[in-house]
Amino acid sequence: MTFHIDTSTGSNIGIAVLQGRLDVTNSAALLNAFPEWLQQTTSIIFDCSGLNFLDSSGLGAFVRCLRQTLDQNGDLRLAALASNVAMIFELTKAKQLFSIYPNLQDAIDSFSS
Amino acid sequence: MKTLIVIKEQNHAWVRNAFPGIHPLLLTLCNKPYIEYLIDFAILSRSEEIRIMSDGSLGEVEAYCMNGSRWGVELTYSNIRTTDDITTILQKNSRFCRDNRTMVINGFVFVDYDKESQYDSIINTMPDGVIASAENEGCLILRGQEKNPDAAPAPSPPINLESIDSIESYYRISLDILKNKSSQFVLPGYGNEPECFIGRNVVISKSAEIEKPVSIGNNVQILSGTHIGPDAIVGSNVIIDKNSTVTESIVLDNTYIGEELDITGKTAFQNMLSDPGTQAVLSMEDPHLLRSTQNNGTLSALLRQITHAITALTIIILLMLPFLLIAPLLMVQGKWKKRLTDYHGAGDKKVISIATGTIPNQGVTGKLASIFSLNRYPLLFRVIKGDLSLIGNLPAAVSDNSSAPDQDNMTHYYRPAVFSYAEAENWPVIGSDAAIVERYYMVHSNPLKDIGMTMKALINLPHKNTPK
Amino acid sequence: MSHTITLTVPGDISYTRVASSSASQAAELFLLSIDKLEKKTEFCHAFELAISEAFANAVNNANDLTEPQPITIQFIRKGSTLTATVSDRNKPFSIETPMPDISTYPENGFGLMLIRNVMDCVSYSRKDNTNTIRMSKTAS
Amino acid sequence: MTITETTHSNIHLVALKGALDASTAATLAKNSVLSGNLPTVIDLSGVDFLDSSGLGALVGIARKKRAANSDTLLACLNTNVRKVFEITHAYRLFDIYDDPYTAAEELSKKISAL
Repeated sequence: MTFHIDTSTGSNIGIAVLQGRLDVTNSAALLNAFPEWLQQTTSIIFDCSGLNFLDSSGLGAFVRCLRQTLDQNGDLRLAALASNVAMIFELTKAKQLFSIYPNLQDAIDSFSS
Repeated sequence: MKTLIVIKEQNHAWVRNAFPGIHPLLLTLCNKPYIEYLIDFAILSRSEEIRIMSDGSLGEVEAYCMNGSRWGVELTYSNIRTTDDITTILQKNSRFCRDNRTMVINGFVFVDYDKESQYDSIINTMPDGVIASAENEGCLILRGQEKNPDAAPAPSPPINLESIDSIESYYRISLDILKNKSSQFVLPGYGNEPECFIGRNVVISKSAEIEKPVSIGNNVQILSGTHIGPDAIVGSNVIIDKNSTVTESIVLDNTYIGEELDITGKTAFQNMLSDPGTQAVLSMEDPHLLRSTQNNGTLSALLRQITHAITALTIIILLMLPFLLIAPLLMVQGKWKKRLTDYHGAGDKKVISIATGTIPNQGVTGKLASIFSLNRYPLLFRVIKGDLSLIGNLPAAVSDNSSAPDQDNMTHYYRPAVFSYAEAENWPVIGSDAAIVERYYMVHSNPLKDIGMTMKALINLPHKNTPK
Repeated sequence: MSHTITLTVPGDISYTRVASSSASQAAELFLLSIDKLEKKTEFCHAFELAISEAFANAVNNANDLTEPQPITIQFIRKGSTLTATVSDRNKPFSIETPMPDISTYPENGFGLMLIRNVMDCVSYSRKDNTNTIRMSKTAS
Repeated sequence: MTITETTHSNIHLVALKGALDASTAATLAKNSVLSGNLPTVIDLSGVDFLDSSGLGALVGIARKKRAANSDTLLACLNTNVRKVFEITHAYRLFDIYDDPYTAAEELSKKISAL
């Protein structure tokens, strides 16, 4: 789990790169780190290209992060979901909550349009 | 007329991966096992004897179809080698085929017939050879003397074959049967309108919406706020939990669909969800996806533990008199057999040792003991100690690997207990039926309901122990 | 009502058929008494096979030093369940044998696996130097 | 257990009759055709009962003949016998025919083709 600020489009976009599994054992780590990221920017992307498993507590953490971002009038967008992770979103009503992009660049561009 | 059904392991290897534990010949298409379609077609073609052959195991198929008397045909089984070609297979069955027109259905192939049509004329007048074949694999072959070689071939309906070679074709063929071809086959279930097949013991909540075409198996619970169909195939022993949607999808037997889920264009089998289009597979480690996001775990667990302990204490006091009177007698008679076994514990307690007692339900003392479920009495103290829950799952023995709850699932729906939800509901305690009902209550229980379920278990257990 | 049949058979391999055909007949009588004859062939064969295996197993476990010990076979009927026990005073053994790899042309090791396959419930106990293998099957 | 030997299409055809279990399995080993190296068809139509000792004897015969590059074909398994083959997966080791004469003819063809 790493976080950096991308300024390629002129504005500050926070990119969190998530790796491996996000489940009941480590979703708390994401929730702990998130407020600090949110202080740096309110435009955040979760780059999920390396995320290969998500369970309900991981999904719950995503929703909590989204809620905090929306409270700050920002947005949290998701990029490059693996097929099985995408299926979790499809299966639950969470797909209606998030803007999901096929790759990181599309997600970055989406903030400038 | 005789029919040989030849299916090799390689034809249906994908089924073993996609739906582990299901014998491919018993895989259901629209809730009817695959082999039954072939048997129906063979009978429609006037076969009196059918032989099923495979290079793999046929035990489960034999246990299901038996000798065919259910269909009024003679069914036999035989084994072939993986390398056998059709000529060798016919030679291995030379006695069966002798002096008879024989139809060979070769491959894991779906035969698109129509129950209203006659197929014996086409089969009796066509010359030897392949009369139909599927695009990828599988064909229909005729061998032996035709009955009326000179008669002009009757204008028979064409027979189309389609190989079932992937989850994609399985999904497509199944939904095609439901949507367009339900009148062509004898499909299981009742329904007072077409395109709506509903099995036995199906409970549909008033607020559930069912949109045809649908096919629903036996022992299915459809809870409130759900939306089933259009184009939904729901197998047997399935629970569809509150506010979930199942459309354009197949839910196979013994599957629990959690709350608030949207199953569209998928196949769901136990904890595996597949998308036939993209071939993506999702293995759900916890089947109740949205629920636990709002769940305040630790507090409710503590509340549950306290309620269980208080209830256990109440039962201990209530049953103390019968226990003190009967137990010593049983022990003196040597009827109380105890065995210390290691079971999987809940949460961080990895292993717990429990002395389980069995008491034969014989004699006055045995019967009384059974009425009061006295063999469970000593376990109640373990509830107060916190080792066991009062009601939950039957403890899974450490040595019994098959029923061992895997590590990831442990926290979600394994709670070793004195009584199990399955016992309370009078469901069979062993097997997948029990797993489903226990999983369901594990999600829906609250401390108050648990007290009620414990009482139910206490009432139902003696009935179960009584020999019929 | 519970009926019990007890047979004592010399612990010699030549008596295998006495044990197994008695089992088949006991099973047939049992089915007749509860009027469940639909799966007769399968049910009787299950007992014939299981007793044949258990008996051969008991004989083969004999201690080479002493005289062959008789083997006791019991059939107990209770409700719609028939239970057979085979007891011997030979060396202890385990019923948890792995399935042999058929591609290596194994000539033995299938006995207990066959029993487990055709019976509903199989257990083994050793008490007072006696091995007892207990096998039951319910007529459905 | 009775063992009857004949030949068909120059192939040894051995018909077994009776129960094939621990008490009779040893008699198979004493039979010169079964324990020899020549290709053989074993007709099991008269075998009404087979247990793991009987199966072991058949597997032993097949193994020995295979080592000598000759085949063991089986014919006419009844339901109870087939069940033992099914559970043990022994069907993977044998070519199983429903007619012993066809089996012998096929075996004979195969040998002359070599």
